[in-house]
Amino acid sequence: MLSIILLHGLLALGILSARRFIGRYAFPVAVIGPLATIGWAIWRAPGIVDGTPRVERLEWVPGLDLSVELLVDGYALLFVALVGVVGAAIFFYSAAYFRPGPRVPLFAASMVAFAGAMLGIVTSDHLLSVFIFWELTTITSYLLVGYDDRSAKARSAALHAAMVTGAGGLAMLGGFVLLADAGNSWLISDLVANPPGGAGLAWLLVLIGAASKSAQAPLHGWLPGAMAAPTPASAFLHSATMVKAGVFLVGRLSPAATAETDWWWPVVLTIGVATMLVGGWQALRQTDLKLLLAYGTVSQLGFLFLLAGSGIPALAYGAVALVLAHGLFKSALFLAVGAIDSATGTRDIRRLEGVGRSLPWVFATTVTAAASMAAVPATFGFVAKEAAFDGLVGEGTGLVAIVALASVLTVAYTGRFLLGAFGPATDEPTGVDQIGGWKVWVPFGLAGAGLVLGLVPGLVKPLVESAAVAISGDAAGKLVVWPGLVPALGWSLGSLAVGLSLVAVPRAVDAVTAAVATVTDRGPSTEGAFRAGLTGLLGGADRLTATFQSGSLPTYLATIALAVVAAGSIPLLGELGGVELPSLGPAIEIPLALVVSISAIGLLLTRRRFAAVILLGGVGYGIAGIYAANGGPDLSLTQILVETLAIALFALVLRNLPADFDRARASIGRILTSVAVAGFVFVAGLVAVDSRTAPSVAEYYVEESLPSAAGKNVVNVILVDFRAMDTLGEITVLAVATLGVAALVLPLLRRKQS
Amino acid sequence: MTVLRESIILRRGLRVATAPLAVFSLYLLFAGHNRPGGGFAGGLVAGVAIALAWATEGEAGTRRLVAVRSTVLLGAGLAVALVTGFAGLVWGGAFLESAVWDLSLPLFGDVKLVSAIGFDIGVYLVVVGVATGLIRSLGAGSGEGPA
Amino acid sequence: MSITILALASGLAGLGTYLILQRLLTRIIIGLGLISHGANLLIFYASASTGESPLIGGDDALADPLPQALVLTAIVITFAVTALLLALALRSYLLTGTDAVEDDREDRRIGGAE
Amino acid sequence: MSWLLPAAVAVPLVGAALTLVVGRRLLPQRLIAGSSIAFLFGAAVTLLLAVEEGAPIVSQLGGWPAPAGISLVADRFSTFVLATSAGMLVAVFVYAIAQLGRDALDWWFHAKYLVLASGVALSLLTGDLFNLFVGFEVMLVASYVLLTVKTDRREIRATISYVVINLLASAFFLVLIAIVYGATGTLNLADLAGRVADLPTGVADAISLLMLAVFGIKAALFPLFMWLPDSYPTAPTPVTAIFAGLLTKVGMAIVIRTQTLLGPTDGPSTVLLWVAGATMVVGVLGAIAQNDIKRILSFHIVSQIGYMAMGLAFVTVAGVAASVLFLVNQVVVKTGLFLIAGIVEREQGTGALSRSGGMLQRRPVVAALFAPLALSIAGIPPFGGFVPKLGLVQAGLEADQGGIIAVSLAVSLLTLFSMTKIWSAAFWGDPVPEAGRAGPGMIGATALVVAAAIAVTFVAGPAMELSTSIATDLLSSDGYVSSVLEAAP
Repeated sequence: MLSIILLHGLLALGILSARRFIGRYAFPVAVIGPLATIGWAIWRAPGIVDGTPRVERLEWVPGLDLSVELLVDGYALLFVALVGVVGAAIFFYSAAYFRPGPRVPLFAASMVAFAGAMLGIVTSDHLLSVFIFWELTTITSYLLVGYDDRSAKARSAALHAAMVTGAGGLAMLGGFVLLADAGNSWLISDLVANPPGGAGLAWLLVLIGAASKSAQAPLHGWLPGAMAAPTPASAFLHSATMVKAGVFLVGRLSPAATAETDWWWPVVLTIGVATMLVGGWQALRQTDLKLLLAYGTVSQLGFLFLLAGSGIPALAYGAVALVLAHGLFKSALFLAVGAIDSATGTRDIRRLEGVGRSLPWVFATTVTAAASMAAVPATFGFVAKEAAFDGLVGEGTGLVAIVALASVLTVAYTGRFLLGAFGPATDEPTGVDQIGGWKVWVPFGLAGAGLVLGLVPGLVKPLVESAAVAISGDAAGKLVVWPGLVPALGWSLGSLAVGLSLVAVPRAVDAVTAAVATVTDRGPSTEGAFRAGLTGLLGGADRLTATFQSGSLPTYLATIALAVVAAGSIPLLGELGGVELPSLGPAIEIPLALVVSISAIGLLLTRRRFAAVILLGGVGYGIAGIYAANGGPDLSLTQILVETLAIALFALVLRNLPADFDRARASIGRILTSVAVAGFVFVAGLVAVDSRTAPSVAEYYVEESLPSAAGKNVVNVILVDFRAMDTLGEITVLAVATLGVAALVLPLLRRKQS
Repeated sequence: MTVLRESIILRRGLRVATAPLAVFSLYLLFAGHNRPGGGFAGGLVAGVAIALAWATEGEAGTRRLVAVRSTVLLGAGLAVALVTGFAGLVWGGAFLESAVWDLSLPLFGDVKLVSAIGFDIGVYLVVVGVATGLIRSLGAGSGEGPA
Repeated sequence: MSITILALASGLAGLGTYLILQRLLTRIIIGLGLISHGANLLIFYASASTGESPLIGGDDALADPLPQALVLTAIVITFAVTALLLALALRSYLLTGTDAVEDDREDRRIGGAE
Repeated sequence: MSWLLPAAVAVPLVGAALTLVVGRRLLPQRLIAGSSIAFLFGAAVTLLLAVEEGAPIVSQLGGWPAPAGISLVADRFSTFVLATSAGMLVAVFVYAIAQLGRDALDWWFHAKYLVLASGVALSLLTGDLFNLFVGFEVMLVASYVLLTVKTDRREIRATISYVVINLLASAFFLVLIAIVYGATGTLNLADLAGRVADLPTGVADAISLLMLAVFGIKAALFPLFMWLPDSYPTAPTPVTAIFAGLLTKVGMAIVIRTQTLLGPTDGPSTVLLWVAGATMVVGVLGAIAQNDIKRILSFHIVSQIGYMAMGLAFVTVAGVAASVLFLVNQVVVKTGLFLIAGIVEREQGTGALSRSGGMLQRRPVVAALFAPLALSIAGIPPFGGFVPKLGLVQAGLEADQGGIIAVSLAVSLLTLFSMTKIWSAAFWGDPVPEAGRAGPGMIGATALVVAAAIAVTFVAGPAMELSTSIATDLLSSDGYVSSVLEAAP
């Protein structure tokens, strides 16, 4: 399996790098991936269905227990088959759907990369490899939703999808890490076999992640937006496969989660039911065929989430069967809508008319697939739903009733879909162009498969059963064409009948939905909530940034000064007790210190730039005197010379500047900051020197200067020998600063002169 | 600045002063190892001389004292210091390791020659280059140098 | 070392801080100079011994040579960077006609001031 | 082998000196500079390979024994960071040659760039506190002149702020040196590690906290970061790229070195945890508020530094290991992102997102270069940035620090948001008129960096192993201390 996943990656890279030459062969090349997947599945299926999972492993970062570990059991195989079959179908379809253009290779590459990532998710046993592939599907989905990148709507929808599923993914990562920590293993198989206790937060985070990816309410808003993607992408990612990743994951984990928590099942149930009803209800209001299908998907995902997340074998069985059924009919319907769209130029049910007459095969496809969606007997949709209802009946009437209500909505929006696509137009109708080829036959094939399986479900029975066994240990259900007169049949036929009666009165339904909508639309919508969240984030970011990043140099300097002072002073103040004050130095220090102090205070007060320079000199020469008075002749000499040269430079610069400068007004903040810095320096010196414990390394210099370095001036020997590296750095600084000065002012001064 | 250039006597006087300053700067360079001084101090004294030369004669004055581009001095000084450093690596075993030679010279008698003086010469050259470069750059465009 | 030196170091650092916390670059340069003087004096104050100039030969106790060497290096580095800052002040003045350091435009735009 | 340490520092300086001597001739300057940088890279890689399995290599400069003489220390940490940085110096050099052309001469670009490289090497290798000050100054003075030289009237304010703030930081560094020398009588970091233990707690704490603050300014930790996003975007791209990739990371490397060597090692550091969280959050929100690519990326520098502080704050092997790998990965990724920002700017004539668009269509190759880096910085697997982030999360769990984990994951999402913002505005949408074209040199150099970033994915296992042994070294500093103090002069 690893090699198949890798093949997808290589195909994606190959298509991208050959994008100039590949032209219309992008999809024919890409389809190698799904075909290989199908081949692999057929080759490996017998062993896996018999109960011998295939295990593969690729070490990545052993130090973090990070590796890719695959385990293909029956459950994984079912998804692998789905990805392979639907993927191959859609790639063939895409070859006809897109006119060759410069950006088609990017689409093909993203699709094939996505297919690889999806295979990774469903075959991973290691939690971190699930996460790796999970994030890759988020990224490819982002690229595909935003494919029509000149449309602001598409870009924004891509962002919405990426943010919601990305946030969910990170929550899930947190959950995974906690889960692995609690269960002492990263392998799903281990965690399911020995569910860790006390990991409530972990389960919750994982659930959030799964719900976000599978568009569960209230996080479902991104999915309808994602319909901005080209139709093949919508069919593949946002209906048949990627959105099932969350369902897949809860299916894997729910037996363990329900064993260890008592809230999991009620929460999953609530989420699933809410999603079913919201999705079904919204689907009834759409006028865009694709959006109608998208909300239908939301509704179906709620149902699947509920079944898979229950941890109940009978429901899990139904979930597995429905995943397959939904994958087939929903992709067929999306592709059919794509065909209608390219034949008529619209997907608006108010403007479509005569499509059935002009495109009989598309009509046949659509009706067949829609029948499967509405669970009309003799379709695989019916078979699967029957299996699900059969399980639900065992869980109580209330539950079945709610699901049946959702099924009524399903039938109703299916009817709306068919009438809308093929019934009379209410608005100005469009013409219909003839189309043919893959665009027609691929959805036909998918819909036909649903019909065949509806009549001969035994074809996939081993697959479905081994999948159910893999997650719940039991194939607690059956896959039959006609279940006989059981309660489940009553529920499903009943909901079909009620749904059909709603279809018969479309005006009444519209009136009701419109009436209710006037109330519900006033409430928050998920899209609106996302927009509001985004606006809040941007506004908050602006405000916070404006606070810290004021752009004002004095503020920055004061912040830095105070931070340093705080870091140093707080611990030092504790050591201040018992510190001895040093003595007064040589007498000559006092007048020198006075010169320095008076000059420095003068610097604060003066308004003449040249006076400031002279005063700065006073400070420097005074300090030089202090160095000299304390046994530092070299230091003193250097200070005097540097000061002299500095004054010369100041003078050279200031002759270009105005002679006076304004005195800034004193502010409390400035005074306090200055006092804090002064106090810090004083305390730091006092405490540091007082706490000296060990002798200085300088003793070595004094001892070795003459014998080893042949120099009597220890300071100079330090500079050119003991610590010559400092000096080397120092002259480098000098040289570079000189280069910098020349580059900064020479061109400007020369220009000024001429 | 202008004052200095306009007063001829002062100008002459200062111009005369540059020569002894230059000599003093060399003395500081070579005395540094045993007495106060060294490459820095020496170079800085030369720098003061260059500043005086600029004040009295403008750019031409600095060119009288330092004939080359300041960048060449900077590069050469750095190179000399680095070569001393690498020489230590080659002969002594460690980068910047210095060697001491006992020499008896005809005029000075027995002298300990320390290779670190090479390093100090590098320092000196850089400092002179810095003073020259800074004064020439910041002094450029004044347009009032004597003819 | 004497308390005079410590007090001077502290005072110069404080006065320098006062000078850098405003907008004229010339004053900021002067302020930075004062702070550097303060820091240098503090290193000098941290000498491990006091006494005569550290020239080998006499019998007296010698002053700690290491802080002297450090300060000497620091003085020269500060000089170099001050020269650079002066050149920047000049460039700033030649380009904009003032040497005041105003707030960053982009930051002000985000803050809603422009 | 120990001769390679001073040579790594000095050869770029020799190169700088020679470029000054040969004067305004482009080809000789390029050859000198190119070979010096290549030498630095070679030396760094050789040292890394040499110390990977064994003890640190120490060079006592001038042949004087530690702690009197200055020690240069190549251990696994310093060489890992140095080798990565040197690789970036090579790539950016190629880019700079392509972008600057003859402008490089007026600018003495080669000499300044070499000095910057030398300063980076010295700062990373030195084992002496005052020499570290000098190393920083060498690096900084080169950065000042590289940053300011082309400034016009709009930009000069920001660059002045940069210089002034760093000068204040340098002055505080001197104060720190005074305190350290006053209290311990030594400047050698290894010697210091032993002597700090004998100090009163308050003084020892003050020293480690001051080091955090002083080096935190260079590393752009909260609340000391504000200078960075204002100043970095103003420089020409190669300069900004090298600043972004290297300078803050060198600062952070010194923070990691000094905090593990001298800071408290008993349990997580609360101060650092708060600093880390605030740095991440304020940085990423700052990025979200921006409209200019380079400004966005500059704020991300800050935000990502927060992650490195996070791992360090745990004071565990797992945490520090993740921080080290994070740092090294960021060196590569940030350099690359800024190089791409430069290409986008050249092609569109602006870095403002509101006036960008259509790069994907016009220059798909640039999009292909951007995407892996954007995903890496957002921590999306399998790109390199994911591995250290996962390491941080695991280390946080081990240290029982759930709060910071939640913050770090949320910031990851916001980082992804910010990257999609760049992608959506600059690469998607209607193309804006072409303002110029990035040549093969610029693209090629960027591709090298991107290739290195992608390579992180493939070597993540060994890299994490190396980071873990680095973290072990850092936290039990005996090996470092004894190899420095016992090194033969």
